[in-house]
Amino acid sequence: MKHKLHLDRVHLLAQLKQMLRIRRFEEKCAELYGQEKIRGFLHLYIGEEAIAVGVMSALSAKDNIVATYREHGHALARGLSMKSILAEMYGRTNGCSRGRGGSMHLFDKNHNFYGGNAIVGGGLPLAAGLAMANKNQDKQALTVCFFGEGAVAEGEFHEAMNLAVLWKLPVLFVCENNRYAMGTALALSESETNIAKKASSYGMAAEQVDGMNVVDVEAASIKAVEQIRQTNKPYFLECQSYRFRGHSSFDGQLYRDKAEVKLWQEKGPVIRLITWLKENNHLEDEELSNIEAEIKAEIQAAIDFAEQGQWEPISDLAKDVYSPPASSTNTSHATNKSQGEQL
Amino acid sequence: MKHKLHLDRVHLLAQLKQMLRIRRFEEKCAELYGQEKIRGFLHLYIGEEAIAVGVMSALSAKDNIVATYREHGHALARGLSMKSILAEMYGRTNGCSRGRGGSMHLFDKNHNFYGGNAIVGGGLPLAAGLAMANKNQDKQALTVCFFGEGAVAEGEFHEAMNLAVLWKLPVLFVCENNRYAMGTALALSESETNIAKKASSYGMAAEQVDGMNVVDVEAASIKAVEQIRQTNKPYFLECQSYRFRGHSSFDGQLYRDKAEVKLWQEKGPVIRLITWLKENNHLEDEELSNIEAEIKAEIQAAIDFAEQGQWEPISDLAKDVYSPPASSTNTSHATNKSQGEQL
Amino acid sequence: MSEQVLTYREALRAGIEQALLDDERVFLMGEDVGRYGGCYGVSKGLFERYGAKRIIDTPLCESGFVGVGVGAALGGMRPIIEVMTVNFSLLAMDQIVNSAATLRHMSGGQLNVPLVIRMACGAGLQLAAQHSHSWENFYAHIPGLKVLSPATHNDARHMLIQALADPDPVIIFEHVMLLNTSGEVLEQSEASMEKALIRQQGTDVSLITYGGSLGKALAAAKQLKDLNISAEVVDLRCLRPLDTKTIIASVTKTHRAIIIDEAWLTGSLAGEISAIIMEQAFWHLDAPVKRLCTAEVPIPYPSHLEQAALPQVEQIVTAAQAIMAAR
Amino acid sequence: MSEQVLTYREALRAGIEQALLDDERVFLMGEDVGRYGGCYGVSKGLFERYGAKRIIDTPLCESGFVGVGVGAALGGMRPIIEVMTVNFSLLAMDQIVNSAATLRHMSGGQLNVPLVIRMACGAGLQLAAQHSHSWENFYAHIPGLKVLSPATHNDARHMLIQALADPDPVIIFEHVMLLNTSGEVLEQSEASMEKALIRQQGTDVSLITYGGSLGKALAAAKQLKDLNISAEVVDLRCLRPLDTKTIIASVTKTHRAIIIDEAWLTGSLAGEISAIIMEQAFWHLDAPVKRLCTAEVPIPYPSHLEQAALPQVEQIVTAAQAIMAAR
Ligand SMILES: Cc1ncc(C[n+]2csc(CCOP(=O)(O)OP(=O)(O)O)c2C)c(N)n1
Ligand SMILES: Cc1ncc(C[n+]2csc(CCOP(=O)(O)OP(=O)(O)O)c2C)c(N)n1
Ligand SMILES: [Mg+2]
Ligand SMILES: [Mg+2]
Repeated sequence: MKHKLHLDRVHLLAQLKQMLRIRRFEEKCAELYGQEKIRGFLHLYIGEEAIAVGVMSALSAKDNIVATYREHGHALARGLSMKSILAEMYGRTNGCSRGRGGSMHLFDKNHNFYGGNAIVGGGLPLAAGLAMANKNQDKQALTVCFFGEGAVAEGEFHEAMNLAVLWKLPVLFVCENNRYAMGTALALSESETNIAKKASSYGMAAEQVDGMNVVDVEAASIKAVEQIRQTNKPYFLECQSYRFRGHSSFDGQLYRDKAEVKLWQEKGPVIRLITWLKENNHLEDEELSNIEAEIKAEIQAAIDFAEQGQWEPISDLAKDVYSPPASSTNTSHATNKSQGEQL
Repeated sequence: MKHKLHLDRVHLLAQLKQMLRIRRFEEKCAELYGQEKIRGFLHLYIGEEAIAVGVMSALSAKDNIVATYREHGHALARGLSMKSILAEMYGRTNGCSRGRGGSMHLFDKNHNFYGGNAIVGGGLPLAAGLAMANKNQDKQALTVCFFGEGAVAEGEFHEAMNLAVLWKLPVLFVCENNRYAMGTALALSESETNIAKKASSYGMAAEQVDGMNVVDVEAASIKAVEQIRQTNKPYFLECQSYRFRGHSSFDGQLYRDKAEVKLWQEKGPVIRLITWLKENNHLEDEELSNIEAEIKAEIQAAIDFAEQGQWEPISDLAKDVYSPPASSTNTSHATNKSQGEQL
Repeated sequence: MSEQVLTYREALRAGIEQALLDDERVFLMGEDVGRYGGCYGVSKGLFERYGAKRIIDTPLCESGFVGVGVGAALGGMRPIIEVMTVNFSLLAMDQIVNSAATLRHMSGGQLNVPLVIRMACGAGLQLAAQHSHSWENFYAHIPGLKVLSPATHNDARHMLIQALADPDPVIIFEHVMLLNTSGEVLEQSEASMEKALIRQQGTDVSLITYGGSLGKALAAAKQLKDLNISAEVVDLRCLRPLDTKTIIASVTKTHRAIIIDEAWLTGSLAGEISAIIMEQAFWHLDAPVKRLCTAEVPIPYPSHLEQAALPQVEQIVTAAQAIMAAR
Repeated sequence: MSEQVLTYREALRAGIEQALLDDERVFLMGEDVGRYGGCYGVSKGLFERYGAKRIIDTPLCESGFVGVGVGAALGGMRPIIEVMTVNFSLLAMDQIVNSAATLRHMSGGQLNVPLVIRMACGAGLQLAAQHSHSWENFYAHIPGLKVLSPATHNDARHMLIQALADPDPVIIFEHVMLLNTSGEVLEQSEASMEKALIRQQGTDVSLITYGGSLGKALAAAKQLKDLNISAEVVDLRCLRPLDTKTIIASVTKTHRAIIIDEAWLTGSLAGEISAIIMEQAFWHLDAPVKRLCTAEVPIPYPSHLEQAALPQVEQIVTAAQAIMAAR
């Protein structure tokens, strides 16, 4: 279960491919949104791919993931099929949440992927709870919780940090600090803008990492995961990053300069890794276009899959609001008959 | 408006008297509770008197106070009459909240005493809001917010700390760390048990003070208040103290040793000041018994006042759920008549 | 079948203890449930017997520990979460409503949240405006939740076990005025947790109620008997889903209904039940359905005002007399 | 009197702007109300015109900034707090319900909380289970609060000013599906904020509704006219206190009522209104009152399911036909 940081070419190309899958997938999503194939809110992860990719590569299949409404990247990097993700965004029954959730609510129990939470901060206590269950049942699994820096101001952040440290819960908190919560810059939302420092004030192991560098994120994650598995205590990573697109589908981006965006785009995780690989002669143009072609094909296959998905029949609207009735042996009440006899 | 720390005898005797007023008043309250004159929850402040007395003596009449359900001491030290407080606990209309609130909800607008909040942590954002109002309206007033160390784990604590620092609000946060939240010891409720340190992680000026020593509390408060008035920024005092009685009227105190209680009682704020004053020949037995006699008379007068208070008539039950209708000139709607004409 | 007389508090405790013994995935978590023994003494002694891993004292952070409960349930545990009182549950309501209640449906049926949340509720202890709420209706409004209101000692004893057997989140309301009362406890529940029960048969008027008001309805029924009015008392037991069948069966028999509900009138569950009767038994009614609810005021501290705000036995009796006289 | 055609969003903005101009104690505070322009663009441009002291961007901390609003109101300001959407308001509900709503009464009338809280609400944008709630009923249940639901552009324009003139806390719900629609705005409100208004006169059946469903009721009334059914449309406008007089006057005229409410059926305000009609107009009814509410499911993402869950014009038409045929 121990991961080692591989800096070999093969691994780096794999990481590049993962990031590119997310990038190209989401670019297509934006297009599909324009075509009204995808509706509701669409929060793109473009610019932040290194975080999901770096963290996920440090995990084992047993570990749990809790993410936010900006979770396409996490789902892809975790191994959910692009098909089931896109079908979900199309609202079809072959989607990973049967089409019920859409972009903000991707779930996949087989991948221990627990959403897809659209209440900012809401996933933090939940992740602590999953961690508690793992610990109490001696499952050798940890829980990773992704959230934005905007969530740090919420009471839930505070409550979850405290409980995780107090109760020594095996959680990896990953703060995706992309500097804005919608249009609110970090300095307008936190009196202490060093989030890792904030986390460490709870007595938690915490560090800042360059979230635009997939190698750094992976290295930090491996270290964090190892430490959590050894100590059963929580760990906090603040990944410094930037969102290249608007907050969601409805965002005029009045709150930031184009120049600022451009600056960050230049140090983007994808371009950066490509440049480094090329400069070090690890990547040929042809390889890259092969990767791109594979991804293009995967995206096309996902679109076909989603297009072919069924709409859930309206008669099933209320299905799964509740579980089907448990078998009567599970409940400890007398049957109506014997009750009648008692009275 | 600048307060100076007076260490002269007269002032110390006044402080002693204030603490004794609270002590004797609450001892009587416990008795009256036994006689069912006072009902509901009764949270006694006994052991913590130095905090309210020390802090209040650093304030001006314009400053606002926000307290908790354990607020008899604060109300007394702030200058609410003992009569109106006891009548409130009797539930009579001559009580400071017309009898509606009882022990947990003492209010007095004339003293800028804003309760009496029985939701743990609930007063913290409220205090920040009062401070914001003062600041925006250039009132030279600050807001003091008292709360227990148990409130520190609540999300509201976090949210209020952040907002107060971020927005530079003139609040004095006073954490009354009596080591227990009901039966939960601090170490079981906070991963970081140094509360002042916790507060300073928000970028707030914060310090710990011996909450059993009224002089220390007053000195720290004067310094804090001065700094707030100068900078318009919040300040945090953690007053280390101990509650000598049970949490409320229903508490078997199974969670702590009698020996521990005894140890703390020995360093209680009242006994400590008396001992010091006597050792330094500042207090004669006769003076003390005079003070006690005055207090006894004040308590008796309060009881008489409360006993004579009226019960609010049941017909007034719904009075003040809403304000009386505003004069029609305040609202910007056409009269029914002109409306009829428009249609 | 052997019977036992227990206080409501003891009955609740016996239920928790059975749950702990039956299933090692069960734990009790909440503020002061352990060392203190529970704010109302319900869990007294359990910490000593079951230890800190199964009886978990939490810091004050309702949203946090309820969220932990949701996560732990997702992760395979069977948490019993105590939110001291419903008054504080607003702080945890997002976790209950937006997470616990939605996860199964919005994940397309993949996830389950087998969580039980217990809360004290109700007025009567002179605890004033912030500590006397009856908000069962908030939770009864939420698809995905089930909501129980044990009004009898037997239900106090057995409903928790029924709730834990349910794979979905269940909220249990325990009225504070019942805790010290004593009553009979059987070895089993009298019915599935989702069934309303007729606690007193009658033919003239249905008194429909739940939780802390059941005793008042039964007392009124007794007085009404002397007045030659035969009142049927329906104990709802389960507030979501409502056992509409039992309600309608009673009303189609008696043709008259009075609903007694400690919530504030406007937006109370009493309104819901009146609307259900309107929809399903209108043509059977001999008089309009009447509601007796709490006066729409923050509950004041003095006893005479608090009691004036709450529904009372005399009001039920008077209302029943009036409804018999209608038209 | 001069009229103007504005979008609902523009009407809301014009109301806020008037409030800022009228009274220097007024400020607007909430997540992204300033630099971003409001999550739904309502406050766009105001930050630039009124500056950071009056248009205050808050961090994400609903309980915190709503509590600050309560405190600021106590301290003499006139805050307009925007809780982005009702979905997140659960996080602030304790401050609204246990503080803002109780302070006047429990202080014996000493304190006032002249606070206005605006929230977006409703479904229809395919935002799924956590972003589509209609929880007006939660707040309409609370004594001490007033609750408004502007369904028309004129009310969007003027209700805020009426709310600010009220010395008590007022919650305003703004349905997201109305924002882009255009409509007439007058120079004044047509009535006091607490009055229900008849938006369409009729004699056969009362369609009682509010907020996002008013348009549906009016559309249904139009279709019903062609079917020779004369529907009267009642726009509640104020959900607490309810204008019972207007409701009862309409029903005693038409003898039939259908309530259209986007809340989940169980525990909806629709139930409350049905119960009120039961109590006050039972003998006038020619048929049982009918409720059309949202299906009791967490709102699913796909449009066909979302729309299937919500009350629709055709259902109103069908229900009206059925109610005319009853008995
Ligand atoms: C409790 C809550 N409040 C407000 C919102 C609306 N909202 C959605 S995302 C968001 C910004 C969150 O920013 P951040 O946590 O930094 O994550 P990012 O979107 O930058 O990834 C806001 C305000 C919400 N979904 N939940
Ligand atoms: C939100 C909330 N949760 C729980 C309670 C019940 N409760 C009342 S006081 C208290 C302990 C508070 O401890 P602390 O803040 O340390 O204050 P102290 O009583 O020690 O002065 C608890 C749990 C409450 N009133 N409000
Ligand atoms: Mg962000
Ligand atoms: Mg304490």
